[in-house]
Amino acid sequence: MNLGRTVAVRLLVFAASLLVASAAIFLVINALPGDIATAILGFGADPASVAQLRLRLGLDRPLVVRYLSWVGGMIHGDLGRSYLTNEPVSALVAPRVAVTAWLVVISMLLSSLVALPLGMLAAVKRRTWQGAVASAASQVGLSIPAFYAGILLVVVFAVGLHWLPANGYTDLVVAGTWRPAQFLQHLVLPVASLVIVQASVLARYVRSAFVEVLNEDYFRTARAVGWTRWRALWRHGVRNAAISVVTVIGLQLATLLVGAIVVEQVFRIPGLGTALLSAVSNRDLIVVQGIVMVLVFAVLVINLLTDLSYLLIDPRLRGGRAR
Amino acid sequence: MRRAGLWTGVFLVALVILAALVSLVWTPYNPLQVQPSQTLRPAGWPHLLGTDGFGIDILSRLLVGARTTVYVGVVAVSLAALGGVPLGILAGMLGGWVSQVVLRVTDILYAFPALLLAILLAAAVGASTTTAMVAIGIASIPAFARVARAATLIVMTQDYILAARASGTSRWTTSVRHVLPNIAAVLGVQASVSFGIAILAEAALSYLGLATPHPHPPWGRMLHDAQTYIFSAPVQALWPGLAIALSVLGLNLLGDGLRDHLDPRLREAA
Amino acid sequence: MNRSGGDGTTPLLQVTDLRIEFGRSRREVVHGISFSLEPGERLGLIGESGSGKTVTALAVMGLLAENASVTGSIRLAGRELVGLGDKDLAPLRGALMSMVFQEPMTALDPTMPVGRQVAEVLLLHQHLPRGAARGRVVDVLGEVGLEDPERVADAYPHALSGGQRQRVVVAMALINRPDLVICDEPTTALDVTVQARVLKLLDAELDAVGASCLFISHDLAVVSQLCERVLVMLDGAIVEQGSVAQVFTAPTHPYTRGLVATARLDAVAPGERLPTVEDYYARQDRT
Amino acid sequence: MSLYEVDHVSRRYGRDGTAGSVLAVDDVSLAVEAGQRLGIVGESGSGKSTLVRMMAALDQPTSGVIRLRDDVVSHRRERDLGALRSSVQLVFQDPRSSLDPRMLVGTIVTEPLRSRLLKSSGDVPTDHRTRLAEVLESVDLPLEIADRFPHELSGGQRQRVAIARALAPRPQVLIADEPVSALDVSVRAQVLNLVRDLVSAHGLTLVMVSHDLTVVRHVCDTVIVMRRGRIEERGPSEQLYEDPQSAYTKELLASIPRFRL
Repeated sequence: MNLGRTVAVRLLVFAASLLVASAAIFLVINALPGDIATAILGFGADPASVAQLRLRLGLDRPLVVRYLSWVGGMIHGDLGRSYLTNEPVSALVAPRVAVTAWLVVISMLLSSLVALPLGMLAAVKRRTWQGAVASAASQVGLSIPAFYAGILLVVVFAVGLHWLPANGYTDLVVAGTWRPAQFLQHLVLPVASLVIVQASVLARYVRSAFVEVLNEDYFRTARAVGWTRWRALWRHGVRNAAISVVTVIGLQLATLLVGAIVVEQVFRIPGLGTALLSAVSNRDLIVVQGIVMVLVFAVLVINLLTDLSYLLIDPRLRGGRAR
Repeated sequence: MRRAGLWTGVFLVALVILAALVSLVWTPYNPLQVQPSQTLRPAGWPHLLGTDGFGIDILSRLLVGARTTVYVGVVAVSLAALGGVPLGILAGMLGGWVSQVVLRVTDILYAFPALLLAILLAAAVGASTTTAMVAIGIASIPAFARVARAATLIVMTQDYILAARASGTSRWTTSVRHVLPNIAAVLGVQASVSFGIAILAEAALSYLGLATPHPHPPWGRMLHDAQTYIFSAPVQALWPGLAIALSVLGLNLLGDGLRDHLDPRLREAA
Repeated sequence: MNRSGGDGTTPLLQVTDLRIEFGRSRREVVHGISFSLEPGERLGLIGESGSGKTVTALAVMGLLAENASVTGSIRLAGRELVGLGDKDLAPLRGALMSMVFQEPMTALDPTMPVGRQVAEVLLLHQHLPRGAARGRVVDVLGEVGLEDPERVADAYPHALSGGQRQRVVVAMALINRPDLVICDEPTTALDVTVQARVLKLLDAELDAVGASCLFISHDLAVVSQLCERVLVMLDGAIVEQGSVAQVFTAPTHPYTRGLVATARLDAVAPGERLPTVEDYYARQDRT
Repeated sequence: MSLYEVDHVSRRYGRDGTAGSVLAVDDVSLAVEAGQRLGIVGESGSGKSTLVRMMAALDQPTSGVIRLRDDVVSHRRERDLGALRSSVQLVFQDPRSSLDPRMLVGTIVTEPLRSRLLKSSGDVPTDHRTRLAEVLESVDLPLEIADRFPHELSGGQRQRVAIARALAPRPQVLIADEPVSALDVSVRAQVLNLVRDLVSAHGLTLVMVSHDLTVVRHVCDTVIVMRRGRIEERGPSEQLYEDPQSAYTKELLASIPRFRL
């Protein structure tokens, strides 16, 4: 099982998972009871126009054919056309991907930067009051819903102190000019509300990963040969703990994406979440299908990357003998 | 210090359940009765926590809101446990390709957090508390499956499993008499953590209006309504969010407390 | 003969009334023990699990968990260790005193080649240019009996056998020529043929470095091969001490007599009932 | 016709030829007579545990056949192993792992008696209470111990509970896989004496695996020395101990630390 083969297998599994996920999404939207055309036109609509709409949207074709054409289209970026505006879904989705991507990536980086030291502190000093405070803080952060944190931040910083706008979003580049100030101003509160939750979740995993490392024999050996507790942690602890922390970062991304969808509503940010929710209320199911597919695709890509990074960090896997 | 965490957890969870039960028989005011003349009154007397935009007593709405929280949490977690645990035990005991299939399926399911699943269901069959519960339940199956599988794998390495087989105990009896009791504590930890996640998901769904048509609006919906008066009466937006956070905190502390009583070997599976 | 410069009268290690308690419940595990170790001398510490022998060793190295409280005195080469912080103890560990642990399979960092882990110990205590360390490491790996030390240096721990890993740990413990080497059941986890070879290696290397040794084991025969003097520990206290010859041929304390009887199976005719510790020493709690 | 026959048995882990594949047992043949006390000695990786687990049908050989009283037991479905399960019982190495921590000692010891497979095939005692009392008494344990959990007992007591469980269904063959190596030195002799007394009292056939030649010498009448999956030497234990033939056995004996006074 050399490295090449392991990577090939992981890619195969990724492709298969993507296919299964797309089938699941398609089936939930199209196979469940309730006819899409009548739903769009409203239940009172006369059967003739309903039938005519079904024809236009191609809903009369068998399920499998429609699924295959959807997947076929997706492979070269065509997510189909909106039932309402007939606008290509990918055109509608593309600009919003960047918005949500900014929110998620910055939040992920910040929560990792906050969680690593917090988690390490909580682990190394677990028997002292600092350790207790650190783990209590992450415990509380874990329990607050992201949108509630958002609202609280708005009440304090926007309504109360007027430091930051309560909602809205400005692109980094608007008509060619760079607008970093406004761009960041609008992102501070949304990112903060996501980071409070994500950093706490991550800190708990970092803490347990480091507590596990602290109890390992090789950590005791490191101290026995002359490293102090903190130096031993940096030289031997971080790489070993990274193995379990990396998987968590992958898993957390799915929840972070979801958090972003909700936070977008609190701050009225025109991201994928907003587009998805309006598509749901307009019952523009092809758009719903497309956006959910994009989100799931993002998560599966990240899981693939975390799996592969596993190989880089843990030599035991590289040696061919998978753990 | 650990003990304190466990008991705070138990206290908070008991408080939420008590609120749900009390609201079945009594609430300070009628939680459905709109009083246009009494809108946005501050906390104090007679409305302990004040009134919301519709003039309804906030405390009463919180009490009945607890009902949905407990109801959705219990149903979703039971659905997830019923779906995930047998799968996890099967994967842990049979190993080989069964184990790999279960792992792959849970990986894919992990890409569908509760909210995404609920959005899909809402789009397909319309939003309701039932679709929310089903979505949260299905989305929590992988967590139970993974924990049950990890704990079962550890139990399967113990010699008492081999000893059972050597004394003629069938595989089915072994799973019920030996595996389940030994992983029960780990599942207990997962249940409380999943309950907390379910509450957060339900709150998000009702905040987004994807789970409301329940007679009494859940806490998430209250938070959504409160947001429209954020500038005029910001304080009343605190209470529903606080109720959500405290119940989730209670469940997480309960989970942590239980995890510390676990047999050290099983602790890393939790 | 060795660098500690002791004039033969002051002991290298002097432990006086050492008392160790754990956690808030103040559970006392070692009840005021005293012993000393001359430079170059080898002292055996025997007892069963729970007797406090490993805890005593970890106390000398200052590697006990934070919730342990240590009272009494531990003087190494004239310096008091009890009460020293991690920062002051760290420079002594791996240079003045070092330790070999029981379980070789988990003693090394799985994500780092073994050569680098040995080099670390060298560079931590001696200022050597990076290049020179590699040569020194390969030499030491050769000295501890590893064939093809170049390949072993580049290998990750999971690619080595238990015996090979324990030799790497011995190399790490001896590379800075410490005055005191503490061995906690160093060969218990090894097969009997590998154990014999590693014990021979330890014996030779301890002489070469001129280090004194605190050797912990439950196996009296192993202790008799490596040590001159021996302490017998039972439930956190020293019940007997003396020269190996005297303690193993004419033990005074009933518990020691029981241990010696069970250890000398060769003195029992085959098929006959085996002697047990109970025949000599009735333990109250655990039968 | 011997009680147990192991006929050219091999066991390979991992597919042949691939990197990780290991030949744990390599073409081993042996026979065990009724009432014999066979010791199997070898270092880790010698295949001794794998061999006895295959004899107890807890693992399947890659090739070769194992028969108990002329009835093939290798590659049989669990349902057809009633005869083997009722007449062959095991004692494992570490009592902390071989007793279910969530079960009372009484339930643990009587578990074999509740097995449908054993009830349908052997003359398994039906009155569990009296049988429980009998076997606990035969391993010098008080009856009250039946209502306690394993973690409340000492290492020695737990291993005696494991032995009681093995005796409960009145087996003919007792397989002990390193029965004392996880115990404290002071308790080892006690358990070894117990095993020896029980085997002779009930006329059992014993197959004992150990890495310690001196332990085997005192309990077993014949010895097999194994190395890397193959039998290096076999013979009466006294003769093998006094006058070993193979170089490996000699090295094993020489490696046993002797007192140097």
